[in-house]
Amino acid sequence: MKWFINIWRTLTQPAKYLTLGTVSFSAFLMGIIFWGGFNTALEMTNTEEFCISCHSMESMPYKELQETVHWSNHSGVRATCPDCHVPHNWSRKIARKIEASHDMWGWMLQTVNTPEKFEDKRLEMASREWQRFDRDNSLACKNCHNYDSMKWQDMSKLAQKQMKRAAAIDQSCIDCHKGIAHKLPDMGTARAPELIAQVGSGERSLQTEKFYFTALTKPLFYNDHTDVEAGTLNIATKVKVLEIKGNRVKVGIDGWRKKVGVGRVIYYDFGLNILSAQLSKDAALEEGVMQVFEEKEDPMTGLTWQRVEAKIWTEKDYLVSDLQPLWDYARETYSTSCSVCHTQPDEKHFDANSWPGMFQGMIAFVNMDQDTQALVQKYLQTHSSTFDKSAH
Amino acid sequence: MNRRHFLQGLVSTSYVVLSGASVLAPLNALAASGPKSKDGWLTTGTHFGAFKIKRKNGVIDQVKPFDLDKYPTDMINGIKGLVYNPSRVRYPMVRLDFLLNRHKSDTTQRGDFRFVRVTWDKALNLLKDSLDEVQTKYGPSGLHAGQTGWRATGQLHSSTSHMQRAIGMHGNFVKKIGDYSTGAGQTIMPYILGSTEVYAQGTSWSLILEESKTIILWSNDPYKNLQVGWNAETHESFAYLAQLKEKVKQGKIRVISIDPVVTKTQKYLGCEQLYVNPQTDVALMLGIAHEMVTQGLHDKTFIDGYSLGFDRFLPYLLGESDGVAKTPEWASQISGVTPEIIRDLAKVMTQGRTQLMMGWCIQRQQHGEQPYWMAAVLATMIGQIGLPGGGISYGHHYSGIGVPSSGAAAPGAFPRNLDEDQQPLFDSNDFKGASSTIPVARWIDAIMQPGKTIDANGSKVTFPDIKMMVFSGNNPWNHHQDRNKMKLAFHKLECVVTIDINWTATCRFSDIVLPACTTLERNDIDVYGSYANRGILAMHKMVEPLFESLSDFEIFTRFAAIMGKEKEYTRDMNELDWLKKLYNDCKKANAGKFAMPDFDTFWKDGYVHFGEGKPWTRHADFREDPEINPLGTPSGLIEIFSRKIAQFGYDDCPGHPTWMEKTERSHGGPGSNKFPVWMQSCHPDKRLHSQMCESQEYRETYTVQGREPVYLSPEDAKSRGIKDGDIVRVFNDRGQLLAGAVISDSFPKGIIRIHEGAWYGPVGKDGSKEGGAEVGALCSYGDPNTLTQDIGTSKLAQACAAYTCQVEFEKFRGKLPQVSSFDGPVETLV
Amino acid sequence: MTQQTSSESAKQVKTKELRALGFIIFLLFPIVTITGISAYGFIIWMIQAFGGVVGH
Amino acid sequence: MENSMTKPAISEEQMNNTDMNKARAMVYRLLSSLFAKEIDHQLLHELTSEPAKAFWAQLASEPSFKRDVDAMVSVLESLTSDKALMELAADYCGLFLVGTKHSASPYASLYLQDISKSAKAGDQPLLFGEQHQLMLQFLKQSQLQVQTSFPEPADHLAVILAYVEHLCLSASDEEQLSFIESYLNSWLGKFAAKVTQCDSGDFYCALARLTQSWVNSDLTGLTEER
Repeated sequence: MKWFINIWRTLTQPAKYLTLGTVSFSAFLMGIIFWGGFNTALEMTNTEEFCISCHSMESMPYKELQETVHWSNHSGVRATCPDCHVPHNWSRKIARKIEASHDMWGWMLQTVNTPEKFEDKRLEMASREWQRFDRDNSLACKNCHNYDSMKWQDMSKLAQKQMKRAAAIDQSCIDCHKGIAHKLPDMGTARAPELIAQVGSGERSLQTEKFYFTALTKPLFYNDHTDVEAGTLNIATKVKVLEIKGNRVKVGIDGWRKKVGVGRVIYYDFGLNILSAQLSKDAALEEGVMQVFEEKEDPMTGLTWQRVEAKIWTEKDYLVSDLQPLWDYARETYSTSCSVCHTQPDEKHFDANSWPGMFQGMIAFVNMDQDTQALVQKYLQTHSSTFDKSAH
Repeated sequence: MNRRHFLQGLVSTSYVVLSGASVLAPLNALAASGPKSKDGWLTTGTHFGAFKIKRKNGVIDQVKPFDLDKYPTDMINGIKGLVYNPSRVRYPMVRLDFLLNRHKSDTTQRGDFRFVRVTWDKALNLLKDSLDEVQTKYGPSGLHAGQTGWRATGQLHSSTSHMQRAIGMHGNFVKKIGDYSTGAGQTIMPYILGSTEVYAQGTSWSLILEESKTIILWSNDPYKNLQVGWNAETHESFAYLAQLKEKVKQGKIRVISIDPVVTKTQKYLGCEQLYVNPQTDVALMLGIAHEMVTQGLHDKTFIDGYSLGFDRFLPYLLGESDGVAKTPEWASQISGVTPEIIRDLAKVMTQGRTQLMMGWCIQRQQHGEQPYWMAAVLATMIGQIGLPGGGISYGHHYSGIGVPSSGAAAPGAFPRNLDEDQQPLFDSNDFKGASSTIPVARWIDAIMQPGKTIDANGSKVTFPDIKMMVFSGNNPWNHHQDRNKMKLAFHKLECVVTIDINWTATCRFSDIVLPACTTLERNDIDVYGSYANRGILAMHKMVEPLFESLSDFEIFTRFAAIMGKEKEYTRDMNELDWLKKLYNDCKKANAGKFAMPDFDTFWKDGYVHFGEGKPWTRHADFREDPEINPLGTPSGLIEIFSRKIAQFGYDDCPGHPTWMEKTERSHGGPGSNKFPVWMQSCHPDKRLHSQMCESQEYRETYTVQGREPVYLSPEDAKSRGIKDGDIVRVFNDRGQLLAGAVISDSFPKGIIRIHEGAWYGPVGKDGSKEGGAEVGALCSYGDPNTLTQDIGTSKLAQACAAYTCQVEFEKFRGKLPQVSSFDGPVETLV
Repeated sequence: MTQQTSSESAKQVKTKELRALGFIIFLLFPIVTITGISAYGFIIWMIQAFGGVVGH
Repeated sequence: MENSMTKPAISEEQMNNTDMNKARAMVYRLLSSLFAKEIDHQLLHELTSEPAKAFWAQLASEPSFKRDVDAMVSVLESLTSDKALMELAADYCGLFLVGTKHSASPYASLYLQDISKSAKAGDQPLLFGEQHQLMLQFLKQSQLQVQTSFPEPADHLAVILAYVEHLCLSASDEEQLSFIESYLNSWLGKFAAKVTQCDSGDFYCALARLTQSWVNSDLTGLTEER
């Protein structure tokens, strides 16, 4: 303690013998040396060698990177670990360095030193990085990739469409390009990933009294809080938003239904088996859910149909304002998946009520998840000879 | 002048043979053209089965079944013959007259004229010039490249996809709808049960074996037809057939084969046969239905809850509408089945769980839609649709339907269509008022009567004026009907191009023939286990393509290069890139559900196994809740009476199943006085359609004096003085053929069978002349489609009706012509 | 601390001052700046972790 | 084939054996190239050039060759138009490039398989069979292989003739004799008969007969030398 007081006393008095020159010059000199040393040390931790000095980093993510376009490509530009994982902006870089203490902690406790442990943690580690990319709008990617300097005409037509839409809102790259540098973790049963990637996961803000279209098959609920399901809302169905509460919306679905059994299946229009929604038995009978209007007999089947309007709740997500991207995705999928064994029939070859029979008969041959299957069938029905009378 | 002096004189002429280096070259270290020397067992797959093959210094040596295939077919012995048979197309060939005169060549000599070898570059430019000419002169309606066939297995090298993508990059063309196997069935069934049914996965065999008390095999021979499959076949259904055989022996399950002929399945199972007159099955079914109604055996609750229109079918059944009650007595006169048996059948079918299994032959006849429709009505009246081991199936004899599928995703394929942003060179879509898509079996009618309008499936089809055809991976001169009518049509075509492995009859009737290589000469990837989707198979290249044959991928990459669209065609990827893409896309689609190793490990192991699937019952979800799981019919229910079909107003396809007389029918039917015998040309036992007929040694195991066997009854043989092994001339007013007589008591009087797929080998009218362009030429080998009728099943499906065919036959006298099917173009020794 | 004990010689004071200078140059100031920067980094990190998405 | 040649006077001793073998090799090479592919403009021009005419004349001076050589030369001279050339190419293609029963496929394996197997009517063994393997061994011993631009099995007549040409310049008389006897002359007769039966033109049957008579005369020549 005495030694400290001694130092303190010396510091707080003007120097007796050391000239102002030596003190300031040596301080200045040491400042430079310190700052140089500090930054070199800092930069040393920003090198690939440092990152892969840990075995777990070298054996997996580094090897996976070598398979990707960031490792070797026709222009010979290689991205190493720091390029993406260490922010270039100084203050963020320091923050990241402190955050790295968590990595040191993991290294000490050997949380991911074996492949099995790494795999278990892969989704968690990846999600943390994705969150960081979301937070700074994929700044790491935009250091090298820039929307303004992209040559649209070099891209495929599909890519052009999506990229221009992304460029318009300066979208964060990681929204779609997950798994571009390292193996994409197994995200469990993510539903129709390509469909969502192309069509998006729905409008950010919904307005009441406006019409939207479902981008996925969605569950229906009795009210804005219960988890008891009251049926399903089919993909590509037109709904009108009536009320918004929390992350649920009350929607109006109008259509027709067959007077068969409980009549809980709502179709797009009279006499057309194009599915809009299917309510559960008791939801269809519940007071105030389903409103019934005029009736008509369908000459093709002899069944009577009723016009109906249903008002019921569903979640806020996966409601889009434009239907065309859904039809584009469906046409593209139909053209590639359904031409493997023979030329796929033209959309106009069958009418709306024949398509389900033909399509169901062929399902065994294609790999389509439930949502894509429902979307392609609805696309074929709504572009069938019932709607498009031009000769083919 | 002695030898020494003579030779010395030759040297003094200082003549040196310069042109064309000697055919020999110094042996360079690496055997450039020879394949890799590693001679281990390598996996590959064909429609006949998945195999393992061993090479011995560059040549395929032994073939053994894939270890997961417990019931390999003996067609495995024909595999080597497929590759090394002498009738391989070795070089690009062009018909000489076409090469000289192009589109003004003398087309009446097609089929027996002279070919000339050309280089690949010359042949492909010739193809492009012909396409240019047709597109400019006639537009897309002049070109038909829509035919498809069974090609070879393999998702990358699917020959028809390659052809249609490349030709599609040049210009649009006429396409087809439907196919020859199930044309009528796949068109009618969506109106009745809401799905094509014929290609849909069926109730799992394990459930049928547990639950069914009676199984009805209606004109169905699974034991014969399951030998081949759409993908690399591993014959898993045979394990279940073996269990069924055991159950039949123990009397636990009663199997009835309703068929005019004793089938291979019936002999294997040792079950009973119910003989029915050919083409009269609908009458028999109506008799059974009538008995059910009069005895009240039908399931009224099921009919009311799950079907529509039974009330509008009853008047016809009971005779109120047309004055003819379809009683068992009425049915017996037509079908030849006694009324007692008909009544007994009505009881048997409605007691205990009954599984109806329909074959495909029965719908490949005139009015072929009716037996499928009436069978669905019978199943509805029995009321067991949707129960395990009950209801009706239309495909348990095809590609392993009934073996539960693993649920894994299968690999995609090389794209058949143009990529989204690509435009063809000739972008016109003006089909000059004609239809751009025609029913597949009406292409010869279209060539003969362009501009004619016919009814088809509720719409009108106007025949395009077709001037050029391109065939790849299919053999219309095998699967189409009425050869002599085809010859007349082919006279009207200006240019015919065929890409094939061997000199099929289609090649011989073409102008340009391009040699493709077999599955064993290229790398590919395929599913094995067909519907069971049991796993993915690496199809290794065993040997380099023989002679100057190329893979279809290579052929059409070069063709695209002529149009300057090579990158567009291949998406800038070679064969290996494509294999990796298809594999990795599939790996991604299966991520999380089925683990798949990386490509190189897969390629070394040879296959990835997905494992078993869960048993499943067809239509179970519909039976459980018809409202939530409606069928694909207009009403969502089973339509016994279809208002939609009734509204079409077709005389040959009314609104409910109907018995209608055929243009030709045996056993007292029309035309049976002049040509009494019915000819059945079903799928062959020792081939896949026409594939493997060229495999020489294997063909020897079943031919009679080198010709296709014709199976006939002892009585018919005796009455015509024919002994077993004689050569027989089978004829009618459409054509004539020679075949080898095989007397078998499986065949009743008045019925003969010649398997389709026998290669057409015409040898002039009196058999004297080689070559066969002559209309009415005798077929020297025995192709049944020389005799069949080229008519549509009805205005609804316009499908193939090969089974409506009456013939007569006699012992062949006179000089026996040589078989000319298997040697490429035979020149007319004029 | 008003006056220096006269007993220390000028040299002692000089060495003391030199030692103090050495101390601050090699020890004190580097540690202070490093902790300062780390604290600054930590604050930024916390702001970002809880402050939600920047500029989205 | 009765040989009309008689023993010469002593003056020919100086002409050593190499000249004779060179001549024989020339003939084998010519025959091989005529069987290897169709006659195109370049080959035609060569075959009708002055040295070639002299060569044909010299060949025709041997009485047993005369008829065939004259027939071939007259056909060569008649090939004035493109169409004629293509007609001859069509003859070649009909004979050698397609199936086997109605044409004369130039593969030893088709004519050499053992009698028992060929008993069944119309039986034809597979291509690339044992004869092909055998020829591959022979070629390997002599450090040779089939040109990649000639993708035919190794038991093709053109390959066998080219190999004999190689033997003329490198192997002893006995070796040549045994090879020609067992791998060429053993099936040349059947092949020539098939060509004569199937050829609708005259050139190739003349060529086949010429080859047959040349090989016979060569064999007798070789046996006399020993």
